[in-house]
Amino acid sequence: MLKWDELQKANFTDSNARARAYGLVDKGTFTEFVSPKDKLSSPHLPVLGEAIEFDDGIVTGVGLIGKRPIFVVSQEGKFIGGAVGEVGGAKMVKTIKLALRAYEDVKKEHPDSYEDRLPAVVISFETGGVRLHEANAGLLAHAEVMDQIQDARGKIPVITIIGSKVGCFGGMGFVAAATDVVIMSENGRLGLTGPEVIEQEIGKDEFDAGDKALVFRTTGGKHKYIMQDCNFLVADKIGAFKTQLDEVMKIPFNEIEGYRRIGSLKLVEEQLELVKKAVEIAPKDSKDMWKYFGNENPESLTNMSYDEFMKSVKRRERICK
Amino acid sequence: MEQENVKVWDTLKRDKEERIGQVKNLVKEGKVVAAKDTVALLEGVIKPGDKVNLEGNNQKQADFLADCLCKVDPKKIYDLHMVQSVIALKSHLDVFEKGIAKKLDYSFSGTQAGRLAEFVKDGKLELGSIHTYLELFARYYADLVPRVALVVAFEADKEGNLYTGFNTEDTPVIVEATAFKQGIVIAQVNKIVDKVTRVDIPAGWIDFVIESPKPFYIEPLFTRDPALITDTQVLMAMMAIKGVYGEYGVQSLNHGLGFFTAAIELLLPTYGEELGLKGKICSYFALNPHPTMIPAIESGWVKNMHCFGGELGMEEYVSARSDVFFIGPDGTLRSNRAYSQAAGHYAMDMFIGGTLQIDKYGNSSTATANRISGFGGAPNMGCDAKGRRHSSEAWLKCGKEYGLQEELIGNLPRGKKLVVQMQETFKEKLEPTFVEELDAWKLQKNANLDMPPIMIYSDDLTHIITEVGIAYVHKCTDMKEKMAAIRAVAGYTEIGMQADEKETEALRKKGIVKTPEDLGIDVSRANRSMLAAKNIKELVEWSGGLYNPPAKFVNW
Amino acid sequence: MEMEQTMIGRGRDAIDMIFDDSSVQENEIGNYQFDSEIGPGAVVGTAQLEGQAVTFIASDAQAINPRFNVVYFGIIGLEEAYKMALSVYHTIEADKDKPLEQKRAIVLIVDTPGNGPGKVEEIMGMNKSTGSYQLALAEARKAGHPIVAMVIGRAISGAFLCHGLQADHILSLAKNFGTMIHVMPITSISRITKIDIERLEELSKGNPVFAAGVDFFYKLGGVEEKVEKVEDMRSLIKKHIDEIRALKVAGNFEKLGPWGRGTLGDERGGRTSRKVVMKLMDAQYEAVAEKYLNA
Amino acid sequence: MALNEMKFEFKAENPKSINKGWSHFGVVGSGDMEILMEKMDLNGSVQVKIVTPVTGFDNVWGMVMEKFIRSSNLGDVYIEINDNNATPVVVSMRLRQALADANKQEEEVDEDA
Repeated sequence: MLKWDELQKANFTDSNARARAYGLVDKGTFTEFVSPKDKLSSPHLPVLGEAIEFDDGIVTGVGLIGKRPIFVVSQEGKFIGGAVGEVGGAKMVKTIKLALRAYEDVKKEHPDSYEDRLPAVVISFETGGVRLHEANAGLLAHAEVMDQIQDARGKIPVITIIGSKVGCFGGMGFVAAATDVVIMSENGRLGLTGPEVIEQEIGKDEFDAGDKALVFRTTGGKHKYIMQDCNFLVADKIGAFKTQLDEVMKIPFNEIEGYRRIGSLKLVEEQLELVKKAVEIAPKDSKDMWKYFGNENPESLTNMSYDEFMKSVKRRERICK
Repeated sequence: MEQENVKVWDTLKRDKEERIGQVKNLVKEGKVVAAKDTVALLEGVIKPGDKVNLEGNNQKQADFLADCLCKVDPKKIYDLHMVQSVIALKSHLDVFEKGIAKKLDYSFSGTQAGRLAEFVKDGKLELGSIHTYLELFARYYADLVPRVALVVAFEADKEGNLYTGFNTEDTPVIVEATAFKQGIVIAQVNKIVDKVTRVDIPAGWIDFVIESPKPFYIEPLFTRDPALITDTQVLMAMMAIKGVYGEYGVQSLNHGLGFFTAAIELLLPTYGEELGLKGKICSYFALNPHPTMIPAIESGWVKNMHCFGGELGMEEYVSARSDVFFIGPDGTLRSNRAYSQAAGHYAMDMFIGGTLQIDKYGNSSTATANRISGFGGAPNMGCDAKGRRHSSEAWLKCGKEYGLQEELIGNLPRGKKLVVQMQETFKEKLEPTFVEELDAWKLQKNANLDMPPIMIYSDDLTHIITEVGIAYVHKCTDMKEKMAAIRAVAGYTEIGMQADEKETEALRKKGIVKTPEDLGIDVSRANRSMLAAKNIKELVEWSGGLYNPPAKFVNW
Repeated sequence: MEMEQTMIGRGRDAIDMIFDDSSVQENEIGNYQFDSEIGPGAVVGTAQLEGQAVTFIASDAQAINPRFNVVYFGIIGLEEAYKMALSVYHTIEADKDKPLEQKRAIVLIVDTPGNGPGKVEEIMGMNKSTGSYQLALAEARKAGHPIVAMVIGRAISGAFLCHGLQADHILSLAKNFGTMIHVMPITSISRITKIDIERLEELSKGNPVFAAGVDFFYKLGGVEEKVEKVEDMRSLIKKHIDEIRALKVAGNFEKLGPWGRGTLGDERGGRTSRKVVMKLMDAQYEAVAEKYLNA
Repeated sequence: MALNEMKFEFKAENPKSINKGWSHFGVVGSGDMEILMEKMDLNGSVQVKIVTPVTGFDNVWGMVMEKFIRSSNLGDVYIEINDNNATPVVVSMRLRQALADANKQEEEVDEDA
């Protein structure tokens, strides 16, 4: 693997899950849990003749940002599309659980200064959701992750990172939406139903899954940023995500709830207003929404460089703040 | 003496007039026919047994006319002999299924190749010959003159002047053959305008124009996403640049489509620059406007690039680089497949491209057992041009090294084109590249062809590049030595495992086989970080925003 | 085993079968009155179960949503999921000052084939709407409301995740009712894994993790109890509500919900790797905790 | 249907182990593999375990591994590989990269990500 300083300059998309995990926390601070050395691969894949990986496609561990323990989950899209099975799912669940344990421990050991040492969870998603080869176990694990995210509410921040080729879909799309802060790059995609399935459901004329520009307009980072479904948009570098994480760590914890999009009655009411807007506007394409939110020339947004985009983009006004 | 014996010398002309007379009522103004009347028009001007050309290649397609031809009444029109560059669309075979057409002479088939093989097998289609593009074009002027040509253009005016512009491609060669032999030419165009951007085909050669309901289909066939280039491909590209391009000083060349040549293109501004090869190699190309050429062009490598056809998304970029490309007074590219193929055959010192299989003798083929994919233009480029009489450094050097030269022509100096095949020893899913017998033989049996379809014959091939090394096979003095050289670079395939270590050592000493180490290439440097652009977005950045990638490549 | 009459598509019938006669007040929870136009595919409201108020949430397979055409046959759409989330939040609101013993139960009647798979849905963020419902259920569960999911028909993949899998306990009609619990039918798994269906069925006998069906989920701890007769739904739901309430009053929240089902899956021998992984992570955390807690 | 498991043992002429106690490299993507190297007293030899869905290439694996171990003079290392259809060239390349990683100095490791 590259050295930490080189990792910061590496493209997030081109990097693997482990490199991302190391690079998202401070230099030299990452300790991996259930690493390849432990050889806890999936017991379910071999009988189906499917290749295994020692880490089951999910890198978990703890690092630091400043004094704060950062519990990291980093999914590997190259291994069976990042799909979540029993082992990988358990690693995700337990990582959040350990962060909550650390929260209690920090409070106990540093009763006066625990806020400076408040743990956080960072999940780098690269997955289509449930792994079909062990679908039932994968599905149950998804529910457990969601349960842990609710447990973390009001205690520690849970931060989503999406900047990978596979994006974040299926059951993990729910999970990402349910976290406190979402950071994406324009190469990341977040949604529920993958493009191929939408094409199958509503027809190629309505939605051509091969039209990547359309696919990215519908679920990509820029769109999610405009819709306020993603809080921060960053460049496709591990260092860019890291820098943004450092900034998020500076947000006082009592303000973190303000970054959420769902998770309370008020937020659901805000989202329902947005759905009413959707009925009113009846968007044929994401660009209709971009225009509605004040982007006069939505066409031009797609090919804009990151800097240009950030300068000129208009986003949905949040009702709850 | 007797009136009745006067020979009539203009039957074709009279026949054309008669056919056109039958559809007079369909013509609105000038030569314009409404899209809804197209089927009636075709039924009026086509007769059973006609040779019909349906324009289309691996880029643009006369798709609307192809669809309409499928809708003609098979009771009125049948037994057509289709003469066309490609079988690319479903409709191209539907005309056979419906009994409208019977015989086919063509050059290349992509996605329809499997269905085509079935049709041949089931007797639904009588296969004439599979050609290279140039051969087929040549036959349009000999025994395969189209009676009716159905062509495609961007614009027409009411009089029938056509603007084919960026995607001129096969149109001139088809129209000229048809129109001057009293055939009928029908053009579908995206738009009928008052004044065409540029006259690519003069109105006098066109009989009818139709504004199609949708713009014609274009396949962005030559776009390769740099994000998909592997480390191995980078290694082999480095080997090619140092061991072939640099070694021979190749100035004029054609690249096949594929990730190997895309990797080479993206290494020119990095590795090529580092080797000090700028200006010494890669100045002249017969090549479609590959997006992966943008960094090399921007870095000042290329003097001249003539294009077979267009490439979707490259329009603006090409227009803005008229020093490099062939641009009309209107400011847009004119491509022309026939001329570019001629340049590829005669004016290029090298052809380099990937392949599917290479046999133990060095013949290569892209054929699989159940797909009749044909040839396209590669063999025109991938063969020694025997009629070539001008010389160049690379051509002469390769000829000088040619192990059979003396055997064939005695003590005369003569050059040889570099014909290079690049492939990993195993492809995805561990399919071996080197085989005892090509699948082309199976296809020959399955489809009852006269001979196995070979893309490049061993006697034209000069170099094989694999991850193991480069075999300079032209240097071999007999087949025995050539087979040993092939084995030496065939890795762990069945063929490669027959290599004898000592024999390989001897070939390395003679310079017939060179490994990356022999070439002085640091293998640990062979990774994606060497690429001048690592994804499509970076190509857009290199182009200063002039390249507009097709939607299917926009992953942001 | 004889095939019983299926309950698929009969969410409203189930409501009538389960709750006290004429106790069902649709679109009313606490003081909140729902707009009956919004989310017609979701049926929510208040009913009595043996004299106690409960919130019910179900899908109406007969309803279509005139604004979102992906909603039919019980599919959960954008409006439906938010409506379901609202019903949970208003349940929490209604009992917010009550002690654990009196927090009303929430009964999920599960028969849904999926979440809305459309273009507008993705543009607006369908993942948020069903995600919000899951979070609401998790919040209500942790606040002390007993939540029982009763699978009467289809509990498919992501739709089951949001409408079912956040419950304290999950009950399911047995497989002879045609009940479907799965991520994908075995035919699709066969297509994707390129393994024959016969072989997959053979393999599923020894390993419940991939095959479709109630029994496999039962073995994995994904279903607490199977219900053999329709008439038993009412009493078993009541029984589970009481059990859940007792556990919550006693502070045994960890025995319930997704986490509790994890333990159950291990006990039933269906999910044994989960525990191994978690135990190792505990040990590995303990070995380095000092360094991270006192950085 | 189950995965194919292979075991090899080779001994180089002047065997030398790796610097790190253990080292991991690679991702089991399609056409790719991961390598775990563990320092172990094996009397100078190298033991290799390979797990892959691919069958029919066991002898090729043997040859590639033997060539790698002999040319790198590796010894006293236990190597485990999880493979998913990597071609021989990818296997050789990954082995070289893995070895380079495994031979980084321990102090370098601390610095290292």
